Amino acid sequence: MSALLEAEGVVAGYGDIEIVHGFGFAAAEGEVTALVGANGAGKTTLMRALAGVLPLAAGALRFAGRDIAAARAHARVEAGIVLVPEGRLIFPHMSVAENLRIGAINPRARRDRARTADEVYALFPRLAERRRQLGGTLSGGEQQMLALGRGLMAKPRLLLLDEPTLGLAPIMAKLIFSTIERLSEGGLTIVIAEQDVGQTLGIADRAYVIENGRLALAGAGAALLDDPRVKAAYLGL
Amino acid sequence: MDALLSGQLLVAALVTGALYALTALGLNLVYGTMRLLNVAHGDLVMIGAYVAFWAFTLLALSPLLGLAAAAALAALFGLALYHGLFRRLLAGGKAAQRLEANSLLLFFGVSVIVQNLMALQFTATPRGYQYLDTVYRWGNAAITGNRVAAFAVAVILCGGVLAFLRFHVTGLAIKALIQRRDAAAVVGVNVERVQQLALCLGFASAAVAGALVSMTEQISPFMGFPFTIAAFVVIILGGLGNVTGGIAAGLLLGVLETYGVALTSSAYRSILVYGVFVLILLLRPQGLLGGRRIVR
Amino acid sequence: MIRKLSIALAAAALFAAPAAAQNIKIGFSLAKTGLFAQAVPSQLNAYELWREQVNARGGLDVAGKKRMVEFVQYDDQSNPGNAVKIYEKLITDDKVELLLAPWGTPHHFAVAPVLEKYKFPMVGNTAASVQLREIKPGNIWFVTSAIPDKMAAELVAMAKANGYKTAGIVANVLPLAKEIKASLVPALQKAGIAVKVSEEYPPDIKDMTAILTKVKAAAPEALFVLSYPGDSVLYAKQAKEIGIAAPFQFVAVGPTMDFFGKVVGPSANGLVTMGHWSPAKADWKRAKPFYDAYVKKFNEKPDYLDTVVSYMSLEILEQAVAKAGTDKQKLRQAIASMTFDTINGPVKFQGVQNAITPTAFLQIQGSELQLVWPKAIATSPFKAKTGW
Amino acid sequence: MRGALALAALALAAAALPAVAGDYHVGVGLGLLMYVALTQSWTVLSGMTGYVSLGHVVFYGLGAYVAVLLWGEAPLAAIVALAALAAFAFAALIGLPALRVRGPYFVILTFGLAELAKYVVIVVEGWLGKFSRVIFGAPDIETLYYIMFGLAAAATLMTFLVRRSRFGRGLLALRENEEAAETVGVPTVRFKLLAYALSALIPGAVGSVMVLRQTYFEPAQIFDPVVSFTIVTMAVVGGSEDMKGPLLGAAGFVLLSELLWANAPQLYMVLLGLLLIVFVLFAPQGLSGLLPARRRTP
Amino acid sequence: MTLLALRAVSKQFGGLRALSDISFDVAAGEIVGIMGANGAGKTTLFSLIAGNERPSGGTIVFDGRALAGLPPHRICRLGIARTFQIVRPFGGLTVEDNVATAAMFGAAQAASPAAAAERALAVLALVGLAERAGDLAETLTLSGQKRLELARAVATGGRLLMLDEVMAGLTPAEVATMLEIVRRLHREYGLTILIIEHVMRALMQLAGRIVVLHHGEKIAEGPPAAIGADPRVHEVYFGAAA
Repeated sequence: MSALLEAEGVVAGYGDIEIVHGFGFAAAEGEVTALVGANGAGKTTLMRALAGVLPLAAGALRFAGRDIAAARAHARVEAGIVLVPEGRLIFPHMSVAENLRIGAINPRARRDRARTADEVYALFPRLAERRRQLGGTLSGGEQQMLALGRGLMAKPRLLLLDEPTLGLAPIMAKLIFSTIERLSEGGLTIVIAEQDVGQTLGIADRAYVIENGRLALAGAGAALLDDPRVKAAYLGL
Repeated sequence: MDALLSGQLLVAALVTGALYALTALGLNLVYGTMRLLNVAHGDLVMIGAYVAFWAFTLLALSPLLGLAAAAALAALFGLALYHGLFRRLLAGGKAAQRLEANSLLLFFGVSVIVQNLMALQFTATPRGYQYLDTVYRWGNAAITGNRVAAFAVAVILCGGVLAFLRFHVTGLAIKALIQRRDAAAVVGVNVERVQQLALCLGFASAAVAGALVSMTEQISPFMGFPFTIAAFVVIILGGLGNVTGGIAAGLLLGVLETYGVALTSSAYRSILVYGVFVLILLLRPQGLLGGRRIVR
Repeated sequence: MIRKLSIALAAAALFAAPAAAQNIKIGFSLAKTGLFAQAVPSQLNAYELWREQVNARGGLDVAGKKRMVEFVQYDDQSNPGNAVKIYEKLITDDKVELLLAPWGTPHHFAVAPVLEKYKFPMVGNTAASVQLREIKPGNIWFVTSAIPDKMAAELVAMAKANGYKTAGIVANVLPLAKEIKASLVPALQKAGIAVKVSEEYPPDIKDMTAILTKVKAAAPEALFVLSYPGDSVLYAKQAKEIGIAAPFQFVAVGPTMDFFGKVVGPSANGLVTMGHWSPAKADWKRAKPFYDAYVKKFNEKPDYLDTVVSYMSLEILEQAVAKAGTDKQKLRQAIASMTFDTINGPVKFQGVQNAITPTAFLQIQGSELQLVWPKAIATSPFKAKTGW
Repeated sequence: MRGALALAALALAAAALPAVAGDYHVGVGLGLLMYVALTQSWTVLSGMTGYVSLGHVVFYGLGAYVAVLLWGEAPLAAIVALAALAAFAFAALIGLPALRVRGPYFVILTFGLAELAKYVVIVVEGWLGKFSRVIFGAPDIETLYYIMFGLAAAATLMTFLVRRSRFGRGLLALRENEEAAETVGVPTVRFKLLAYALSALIPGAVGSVMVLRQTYFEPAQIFDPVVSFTIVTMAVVGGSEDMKGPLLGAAGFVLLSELLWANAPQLYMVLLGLLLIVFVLFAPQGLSGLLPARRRTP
Repeated sequence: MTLLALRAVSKQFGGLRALSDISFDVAAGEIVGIMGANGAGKTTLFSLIAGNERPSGGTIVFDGRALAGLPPHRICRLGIARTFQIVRPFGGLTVEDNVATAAMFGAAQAASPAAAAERALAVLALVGLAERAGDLAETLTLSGQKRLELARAVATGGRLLMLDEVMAGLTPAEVATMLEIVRRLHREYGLTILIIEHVMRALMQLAGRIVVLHHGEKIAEGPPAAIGADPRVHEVYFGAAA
């Protein structure tokens, strides 16, 4: 299985504060790759750097064999790297339909946007019901669906999911996870950063544990789930 | 009291309001997308007025065509400013508060320069011309042709921009930038390009407002400041960065001013306008028409 | 550090203006930028025209000796405080021999104490206020006859002479307008003319519909619009729109300026305005040549108000200097006592005021501004405004 | 120590100016001292708390108005003091609601308040039946100069003392992060209000002096927004991190504008505009930021 | 003795119920841990106690005094100090001045600037930032700023210290140091501590008692061992699968 995204020695942060100090990993085509770690370990910073929202201070980034370290965010979206950001960041004063529509702003996705939208509505019937409602008035779970749907509208080859179940009720989190599994089964390559270690590792083909901006541990998802070090790190047991 | 019910006041309120709305539109776009406080906004109105004046005086070109030239010139000016001044500032990404304060000072500098260069070039002598001066009447209301034209153009442009923001994907991108800067890039909006567009559009709409105003008012290099003020009052009223709210607030201010003055005395006009402005800022800084902030 | 810099400043000023020994330096400050900037060209044009004419004649006659005129001019940014500083600089630093007036009433008041301190004579021009009379005479004189209380009295006399019984007042809240209004109201009452509507508005007004609707409803025969150039245009445009039908419409400041005609056009026909000069007045021998020279140089008509009073102040200064030279004491004496021949006829001062030129009004008749009041100097009879 | 010596020398030179220079240079000095006083006062609020006031002319204007109302009724010293107090009281009154508003809203609000005050004064003057007021028998320039010198010195001293005080520390903390400052015990509301009122005190007095200099009072001119903009510009050009900034900013700006308008009267406004832009873009800490050896917390 | 008592505390943001009916006590000298997933309402709880937000309902009593309606600086002076999860340093001030400011204005106000500086340096030594005292706070790394947050809270001289994820993002070695610091604060300074922490191991070691929040509600309260074994807590953290 070839790597769709390869990151080497990624250094990133905000201004003078460096948060990710040289992180490397690879996301294989068609697989789910998990990044797990505590709050503040640098998962979100890394995800933002991958999406090009934060500039890379150092390191190499290859996507489908192309060097994209210098590409800006919108160029990466066009290439197929799409981030569903932490906190969802949906557009609060736009309707559900508009939120989806702007997800397809890149030229590659724009042509097919009607069909993609139908697919998204099929995936989340709840969004179809609330097509005209403003994004800001949706519940947390619906907002997460919308964020995910908006990401899918861009026709991603690689979907970056940052904390997709943050603050969600368990039932909603479950729904999101099952959706992710369905997307993966459909052949989409996914990188997911999550605190919910259990469920995340459950669906991941491969996982990387990030601690203090550095790689602490890597392995197959299921294997890490039983790793005592992971258990110790997250429950103190 | 009969005067209150006359169509004349309504006509005045609508014309004034539509011009307020158009003037404020550009300021809102520039603030909304980039958090730049453009205190030189009125000077773009002035530039637009001069372009229309010279086009009419030298080339006998109708100001309704001259406004296209004014828009193009202002858009170019916006592009030049973007590359010369603001790109660095916007890319810096330092605290937003600093950006706003700095942009205010930069635009103040721009304002001083533009006014005085214009005064050097054209002298401070007031200028003006007549165009579509015929009065049309129906019922107890009357209106000159140029005011009808100004109203129509302002309404069409405001409506056009609203439609563009609503229905065109690039318009949607501008709205995205206004609502959530951080998310716009994430969904694939070319932030740099959209910012340039917003600045050009903002500058151009101010210049068009200037071209319209030149048909009914005298013009001079120092005429811009009151327009800057009016535009700020309107966008505060409508909520900073809320384009639809701004347009509604422009019309509202026109009505408020016209009827407020009719009910009290014209002597209180400025107190009324600034009083409303200050009260809104104190009591409802998100704007009269702005929704409550979404709490995360 | 301040001292060192101030020496450097003085040195810089010295290098900047290497004075030819023969030239006579005449200093002034105008509001070239800021609040009043758009009013200033009327005045500056008069100054420049005069300099050109004098130098073309071989120079200014200074008690029999001809010297070329050289201006030392500054911009006071419409700030009276700056004007004070500049006149101090002109006197003490630039050592000008004569001074011309700044623009506007506030600036005249502001520099008056400086003139008094240095006993430096200056003929004022673009100032009009009843408070001018309170200034200690001897160093400053005002050529205008458009003093607010006198204007009010004459306006009422004119309205009464034409048989108008009702009046309306629309006034800006800036000083000149308010001063006229303060005298106008009691004068109208005394003359038995009923004030049916009276409105005030602030200088930044953008729409007069509300006011004019009330005026239209009251339908006064005589309407006094005490306005400034910008709002005069606004009035004319909106009065036309709404159809203000008063046969006597007075618009205070603006109609005498060239741009007013261009913006308002033929509908301005019949408006009455303040101003005491017309090139059509044949017995003022200098009037027509001045008009022609101005139009030739600037390709537009002079402002019958500001350009005229500015030019008059120069003529007065010129004639006084020809007799008395630049000795301050002699010059003050000369200005205070001589009778001058100006484009506006003879002028003689009493105290700080022009005692000869009558308070008068102009009316737009066709493409001309005609003197219509008082009848003694009228160039054409008053004609009721018949519409827009 | 060297700084103190330089300051003393500067003060001495300023005090000696009327004795050695003509009225014009004293006039320039008066303008300079005025802006030193205004800008120093402004930094007590805007430099220390980050609440940028774009309407400081309102205090200047009120002071001027008080002086005009009292001229001839009270001795000069009392007029200046009352003008200062009036501005102080006004700031204390409007500060409570105004300081709840932050960031660009506060900037625009202060501007709006100044304009509102201007039009209120215009209407009040109308009620009083006054059209404009002329002041006769105003003090000579030397007297005004020395009063202004005292005000500039007082304002400089005030910024110096505030910066070193516990109060000043509280202000800096709230500028950096208002919520964190509250949480470590800084009474932010009270401190902001006091800073606002203090920053209004001297501008009130300055207004009273300047109206006596102009001998003419007309609200539309006294409440000139250009004064507010100039203060902010000077603070930017000079820097507002310590008391050096306003001194440098006012001196640099006033002297430069004197040089420019004497030599290039037509272009000097354009050049000043360019200068402002250059400073904002390339020297955001101002002239004082270009001086060596600086430690940011006082 | 009960130092802090919460009774039916609720907080509503618009239509969103962030906290509902939270009640628990903290005795003087205790270390109480708060845990819960993101969005569970932990930080909101701190903001209510510290006065940064006003409760929509319920009462909070500190040392026998109701805190309702008091502004944060008054609450700080009564003896409650907090850190912020998202660090809020006074970026443009030096590290020393950050802490000295707290010493000047907090519950135990230093008599003079010199005394404030002295206390600041002592606290900075405790958290290991003594060498950075003269640097601007904004130049510290994240972990440095976390320690600065802690130092600033301690320097106020309050009796109740509320720590909001002070160990998040620290290396295991740094976590160990931080644990030691917190223990010393508890032992030597006699502080009562309320601590939100995601690094569970740390929380389990420190706290005598843990309160678990989930979606704004208290779902469990008890000693660490019991909490670790609680199936509901497991469900919240690992999902139903585990």
